[in-house]
Amino acid sequence: MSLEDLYREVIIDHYRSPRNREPLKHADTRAEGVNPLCGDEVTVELELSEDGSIDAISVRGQGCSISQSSASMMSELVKGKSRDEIEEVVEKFRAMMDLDGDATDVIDPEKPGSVLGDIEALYGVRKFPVRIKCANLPWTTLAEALERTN
Amino acid sequence: MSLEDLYREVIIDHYRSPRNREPLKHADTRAEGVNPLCGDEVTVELELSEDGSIDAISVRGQGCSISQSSASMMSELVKGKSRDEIEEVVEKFRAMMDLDGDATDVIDPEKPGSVLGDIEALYGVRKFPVRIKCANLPWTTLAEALERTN
Amino acid sequence: MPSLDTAAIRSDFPVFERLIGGKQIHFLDSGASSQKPSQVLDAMTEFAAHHYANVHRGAYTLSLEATTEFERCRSSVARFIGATSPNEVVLTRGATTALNQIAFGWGGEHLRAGDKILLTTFEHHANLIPWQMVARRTGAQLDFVPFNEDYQFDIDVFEAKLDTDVKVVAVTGMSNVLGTLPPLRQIVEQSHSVGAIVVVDGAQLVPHLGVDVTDLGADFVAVSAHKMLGPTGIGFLWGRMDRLEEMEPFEGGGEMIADVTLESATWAQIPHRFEAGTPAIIESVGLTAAIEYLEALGMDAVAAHDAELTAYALGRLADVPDLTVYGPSDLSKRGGVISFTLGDAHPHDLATILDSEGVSVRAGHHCAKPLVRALGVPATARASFYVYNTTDDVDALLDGLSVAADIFSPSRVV
Amino acid sequence: MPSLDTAAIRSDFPVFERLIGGKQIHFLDSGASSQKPSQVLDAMTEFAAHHYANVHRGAYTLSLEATTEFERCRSSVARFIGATSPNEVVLTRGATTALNQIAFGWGGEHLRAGDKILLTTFEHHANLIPWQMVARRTGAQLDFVPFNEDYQFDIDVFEAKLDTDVKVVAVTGMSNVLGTLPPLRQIVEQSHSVGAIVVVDGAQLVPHLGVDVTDLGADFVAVSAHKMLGPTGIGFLWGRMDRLEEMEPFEGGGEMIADVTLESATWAQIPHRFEAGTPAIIESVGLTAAIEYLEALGMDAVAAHDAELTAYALGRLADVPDLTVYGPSDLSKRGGVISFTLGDAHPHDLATILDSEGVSVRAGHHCAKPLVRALGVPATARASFYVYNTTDDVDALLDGLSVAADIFSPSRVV
Ligand SMILES: Cc1ncc(COP(=O)(O)O)c(C=O)c1O
Ligand SMILES: Cc1ncc(COP(=O)(O)O)c(C=O)c1O
Repeated sequence: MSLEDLYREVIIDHYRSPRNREPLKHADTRAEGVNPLCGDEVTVELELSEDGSIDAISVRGQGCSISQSSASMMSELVKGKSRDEIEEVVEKFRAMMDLDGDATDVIDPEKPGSVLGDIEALYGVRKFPVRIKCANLPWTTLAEALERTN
Repeated sequence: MSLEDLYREVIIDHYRSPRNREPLKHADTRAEGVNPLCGDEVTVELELSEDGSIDAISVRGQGCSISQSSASMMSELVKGKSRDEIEEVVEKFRAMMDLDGDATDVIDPEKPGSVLGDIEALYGVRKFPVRIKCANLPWTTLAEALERTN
Repeated sequence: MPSLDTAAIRSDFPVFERLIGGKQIHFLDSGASSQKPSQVLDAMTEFAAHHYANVHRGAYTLSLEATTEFERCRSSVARFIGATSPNEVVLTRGATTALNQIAFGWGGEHLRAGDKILLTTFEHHANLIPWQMVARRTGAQLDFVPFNEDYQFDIDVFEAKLDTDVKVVAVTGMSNVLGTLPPLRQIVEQSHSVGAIVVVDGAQLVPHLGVDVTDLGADFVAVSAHKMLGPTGIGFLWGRMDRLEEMEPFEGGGEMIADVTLESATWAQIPHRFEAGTPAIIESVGLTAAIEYLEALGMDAVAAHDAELTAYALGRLADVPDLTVYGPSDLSKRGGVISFTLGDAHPHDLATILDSEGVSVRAGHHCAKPLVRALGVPATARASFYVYNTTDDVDALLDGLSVAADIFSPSRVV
Repeated sequence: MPSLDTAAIRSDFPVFERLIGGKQIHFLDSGASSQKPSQVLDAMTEFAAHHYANVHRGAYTLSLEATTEFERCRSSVARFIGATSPNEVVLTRGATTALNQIAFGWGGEHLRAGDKILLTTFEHHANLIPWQMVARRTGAQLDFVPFNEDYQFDIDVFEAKLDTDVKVVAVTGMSNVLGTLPPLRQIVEQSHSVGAIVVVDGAQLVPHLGVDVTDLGADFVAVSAHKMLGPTGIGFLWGRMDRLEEMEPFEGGGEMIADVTLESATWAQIPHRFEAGTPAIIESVGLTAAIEYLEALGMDAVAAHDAELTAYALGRLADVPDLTVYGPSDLSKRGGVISFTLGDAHPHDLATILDSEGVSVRAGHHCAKPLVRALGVPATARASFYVYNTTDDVDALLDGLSVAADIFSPSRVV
């Protein structure tokens, strides 16, 4: 299965059936992100444990399949992770979407999904640079939510 | 003598020694003209007789040799003339400066000065279209002064 | 018989020589900005290469040539829109600046608390935000005419809202989202009967259907060159002379003054008082060439061509399952702009998928957020036509939409 | 050794291929606007022909290419002027619009009755009239620093007038009439010490001497592209980020909003909130090319070349009987602009006579009426230099002046 096909199926699935959408009752932190160029919106809410790991996450928003599936897949990826693990994932995602770098340093195109799971489907977005901001939106919003706890 | 030489001598003469510059004590009408593009200024004052002919004229102003000599030469040309005669002169001058027309219908390049006198020196200005407005400024100001008496 | 010889026209537009990803370009975004024919590009280059200098005040040959060309643009615009004099034409940066000049320069001077500014709910931000700013400054109130159930200008609401408190009616000549053509003539007549001035946002109207401003009888019209085959960086404002006389300059600077002391200044004659600073000189040559190009085609033929393509496209789109078109079904009430959504596919995704099929459409709120919100969607995709488009482009759009439909088909859900 | 290889440079400028009336063009009016190298024209044409679309919001290839080029212009400007971030660069229609944006958008918001705006008596109308308008609106007072007996910025008067009522010091970086270079660094330092912001009109300074805005420490700088080898229709405003944050948008429209309802709007991030409407897209490509051209020459070399020609010209002009030069005699205090009069010959006559000898100079008040009035003349003639000028051009000027001197010589009086 080519990465492009993966892109299509996984993305549409997360777009249609976004995970972790339920608002949190006792969120410790939250942030809202908007992509002013296309109007896409993402809200991230987090419940954190003492040590800073993510106990629960809610992502909601509206926008294209790229931003909304990215939000959904991100929520699955970071839930339950420690602060260090999150930082590692964030860095890998950033590297994967960085057109100045070579994503194959991070992920293995031969074994799609082996490093970051579903969200590697967004690798295909590199072919549409104008949409990279969409893929990144939930991640920058997550970063902002985490920053607010510092 | 070529028209261009005529242009130079007569124009510089009227520029340096403008005629009819004394303000009129009992002007019946006056008008001020400005060329907004270059800032040249001309003031025209007239004393008129009952029948509308020009008994006395004063032209003053500041600006380039074209506008100021045109004013001086115009003042000599119209002084003492009847309303009809002025109209004729104005029309001939207009035709001489009209780039869409052929000035030789009006004046005779073989006999410079034979139709409008000194002011035919301004014929040379046709070669510098941007300066035609300068030559015309005193004339449009005269027209305005006359209009105010109607 | 087709209205335009599109094969000949397309050969004038170098962009169509290009392939992107091996595919021909099906450019369906002229509503945002049009492509440029080589006649326009060549005229600008030749002028800039051999006849360029700053305009006005220059007593030398190049400066005279440049001034002559610049003023020829003004005359060309006047002829193109049927103005009674070139002096009624103010050359601006574009439609946005023209509308700001009108809103601040006329509205800012003449509106008072209690006055009303009547707009539509489907204005482009360029004909909305300046009025919001001016309303805030003057205390005037905004009010809005909505579209009716067929996405047409709701004339009944307009008549109900029009009273003597209304001092300005500012309305688009053609909606850049719905394609709607408000009944301008009637709007002008009724507005004038209550003493309101009429400002027409002609950014879409004039490139596609032309205008005769004298015949229309409006007070102000704003237009951009870049949507009518011309360059960016230039547009124009037409105003009836008596309204221009009531307008204050929006910007101060060179070329717009009669006299200046350290403390104060008096304004130059109209239109120069509204053109502070060095204008878009090279661009004026391009605008003249664009106007001459459109005049050679004939604006009736341009409008007919748009209408033919629109009818063809709407016919084909009607057969696409789950596709919704937002705009008048009455073809006589709309121009060549088609907004649509396809099922639950987000318009940005549609645009990306269509792009990979060579089809350029715009997706988003099209600088008309209140309208798109009123449509109840986060965004629409929009295809818009111009002189170089053909039914081939529409067919490519339909092919692209079927790729998108396939990707977003429910059966693909894992 | 000359600073620039003018022969190579001149071959880049197609205008110099041309003869007017059989004569070579000696273009000495770059102070009004510069000529354009083919690098700039070619970049614009190639872009407009094959990569054009409206910027932002477009999800298709052409639109992405256009947006990338447009933003590359912003980065190029930032690099050229030493801005800390491209976000500090607002692309405008030109210096005039930039100065109006600053005067209305910052001054209109922050000035109060009793505040003072300190200008010089030798500002271009573009840096005078907007402040007059804003003073009228806000009740702030204008005050002026004159030039001293050597036509330099009178620093003593400046220091005497600078007090804590002064909220804005707006000063030209280089006078377009006198060539005067005010001591910007000192002005910035002293103005900041009383809490005033400093607005630099960089229209002449930046094309000829360059600038490092971060190093200079001013608050705002305004520049036009057309005076620095670039196209008309574009220029830029640089502002320090904290000042830009204090500035309100001058125009409303598309692309400058975050959210819009029918009643109100919130602004997009800086710099986009200051760029309403479709920007000068094709022109942005030309500005980038112009910057790259100047960078390849090196701004130090450009400035040195101007200085060499100015010294040469002033030397030769000193020998012309009845000729008066208006501008600093201290060469380190002036740029490559020389204003002069010749006896009682009116400057417009000089310009016409010089033009027939192939020499292009400007004559008039140079959009600085209060200054020219203070000089006690109705107008001046002005020669100004740029990268393509040579001592040949200066020699042609001198030859032309001797023709003029002959025509206006007292002996010719009948
Ligand atoms: C209806 C309408 N009005 C105004 C504008 C603004 O035009 P510009 O961005 O060229 O200033 C546009 C173009 O986007 C438009 O479609
Ligand atoms: C010193 C100075 N400031 C401002 C301007 C205005 O620039 P522009 O006309 O390009 O807006 C000019 C150019 O004429 C100038 O020389």
